[in-house]
Amino acid sequence: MSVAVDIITIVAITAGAFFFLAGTVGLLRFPDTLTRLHALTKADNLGLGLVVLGLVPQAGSLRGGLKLLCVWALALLAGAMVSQLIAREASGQRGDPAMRHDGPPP
Amino acid sequence: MSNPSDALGRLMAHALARAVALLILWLVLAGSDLADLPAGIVAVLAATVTSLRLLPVGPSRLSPVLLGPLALRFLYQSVAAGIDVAWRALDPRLPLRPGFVVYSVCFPLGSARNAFAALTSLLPGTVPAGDEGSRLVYHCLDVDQPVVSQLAAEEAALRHAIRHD
Amino acid sequence: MIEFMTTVLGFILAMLALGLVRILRGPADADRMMAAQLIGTGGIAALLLLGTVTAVPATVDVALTLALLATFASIAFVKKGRANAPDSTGDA
Amino acid sequence: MTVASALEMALAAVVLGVATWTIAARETFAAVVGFVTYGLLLALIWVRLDAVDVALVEAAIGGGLGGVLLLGAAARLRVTETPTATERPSATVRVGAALLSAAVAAALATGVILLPDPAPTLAPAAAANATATGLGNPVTNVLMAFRAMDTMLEKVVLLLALVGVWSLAPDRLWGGHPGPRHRADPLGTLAFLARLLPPVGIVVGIYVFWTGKDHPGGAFQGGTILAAMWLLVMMAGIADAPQVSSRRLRIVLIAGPGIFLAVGLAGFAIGSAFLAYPVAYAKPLILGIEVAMTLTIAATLGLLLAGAPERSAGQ
Repeated sequence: MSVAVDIITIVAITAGAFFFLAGTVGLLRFPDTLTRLHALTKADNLGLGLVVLGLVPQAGSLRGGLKLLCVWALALLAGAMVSQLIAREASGQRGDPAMRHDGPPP
Repeated sequence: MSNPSDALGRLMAHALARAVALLILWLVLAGSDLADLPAGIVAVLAATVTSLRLLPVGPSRLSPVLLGPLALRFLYQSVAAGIDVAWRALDPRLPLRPGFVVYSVCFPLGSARNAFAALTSLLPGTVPAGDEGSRLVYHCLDVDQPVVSQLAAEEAALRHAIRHD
Repeated sequence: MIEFMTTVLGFILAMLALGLVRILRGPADADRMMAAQLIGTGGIAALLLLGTVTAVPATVDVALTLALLATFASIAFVKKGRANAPDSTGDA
Repeated sequence: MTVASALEMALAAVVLGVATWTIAARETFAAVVGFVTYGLLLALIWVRLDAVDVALVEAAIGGGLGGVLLLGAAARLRVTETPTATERPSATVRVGAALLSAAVAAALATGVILLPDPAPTLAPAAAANATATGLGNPVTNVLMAFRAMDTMLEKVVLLLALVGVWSLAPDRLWGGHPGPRHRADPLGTLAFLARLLPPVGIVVGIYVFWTGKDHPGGAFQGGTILAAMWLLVMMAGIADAPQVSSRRLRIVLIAGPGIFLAVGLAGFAIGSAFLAYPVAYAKPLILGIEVAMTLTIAATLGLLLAGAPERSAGQ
């Protein structure tokens, strides 16, 4: 039982570390501010989620595990809001019309 | 809805639902020791009153029954988003076609639309980057993706979970 | 398990350090602002791992505080951008 | 070399790197971002040093309110920054500054080297009397019982700082609303966050205060979180900062140090000296003081960040 739990922890935390790696590589390689924002928020949020998932079985109690999930939920909310605020600031609400692709009316 | 006692009943129901959610948060943080409960009650009361003042009870709300599937859906999407950005970052050819996509959203300005924007910021390759009247401007990592149809599907899912009293 | 978590913790810190180099170089202010976001998310992961490794459960409270307040620097940044504009009623 | 010590060195290297970058950055805004990052990383170091109470303060102030304050200052300085960047101080000034910095660094280094080994400490005495107050967190014991005078005076200092900020207001605006009236789209992203987050923040803030009696946490950390939530609502334009002449506000501002002082004076009558708690009532008295201090700290920090009065009533 405890071995199976440890394997879950190791797999999840390793996967989390991989997404932190991907986020940083994206940050270094992506060409402009807005694309870098994608790399940062999407990859790192998933990385944090997987690290939390790996730590939950090690928390020792149901409450400890739920507390970890609370931290992740708050971080996810913060990420969703901050990425929008920074994106709106960086794009200056303009956007190049030539690059726009209008959707059909609903 | 015109009946004042109905309105009061709805207010009480909303207040109770928020208080229960905040109480659960307190119990997760502080534990269920009886000695801690007085502080917890003060905290939950203060937070509930603040919540009702900041976000007054509106005519619509998220259905608690459908909240679970909705949360699972967006959890799945945020995993897909992480994988999507990871392979784009690690691929030597750097497959990006960044650009803006304008999406006409049906939700009126307000909480529902903000929730939609927040949830779609977790989708693979999109982040809301501005408003144009009734339309949201999305910045996309790859404009060749079927972004608009994907957003429409998410909008339908969120609409499905909103109940009008 | 402790050794494993310590190694991952070091790896995540290395990733944060690398990411910081990119962000602190800019060029745009928004690029720099992402440093707070990077340290927010990565720092929370590092704190949670560190708390487990050193067996200090109260570390979760530090991570919780960080998650709650991680938005503030970015909010101040966005507000600042608007405060200089003649019409500050924009969406911010 | 073990994995753990390699990790500590890596952490120290990253923090030193960010610190150097912050000092070297020529642009105020870039330096502020560096400093915020530095503060967040420092929280990790405090946890590693087993000082979780300090880590909580660092996370709340360094990651939260400090960043808001410094970014605001950087935004104001930006107008004057371009002209100052082109100015070049004279050689005398530069050499003088270098000598002064080197002298301060040398004095600090000498002080550290001259410290007796082992350092003089009251930690064993504090630990031996840890059960006297009925509180489980040794840091709270030291702050509220063994060094209560310092803690009380710290709150008075905060209050004095606020009076200092207020005194920057022009005479005709004295008593008005602090700072600019923030405006934001009431249906926008920031307003949405400012409607969702504060209830959660209030529960977390009160929890951090309450848990401080037995675990890391306390009035300052909890009060900072509450102040941040108040500030968020103000920055989103949902609520205005109150007039500084408001009586209710002023009562909250003096509640913490006032009750602290009252309990301290009562020590002459019911205890053995100023600020000596009767042992039987130590815990409820300390908790009562801490409740008042949490509110005072939240109000003081929120108003410190809101700034000097800039608008008269109704503006």
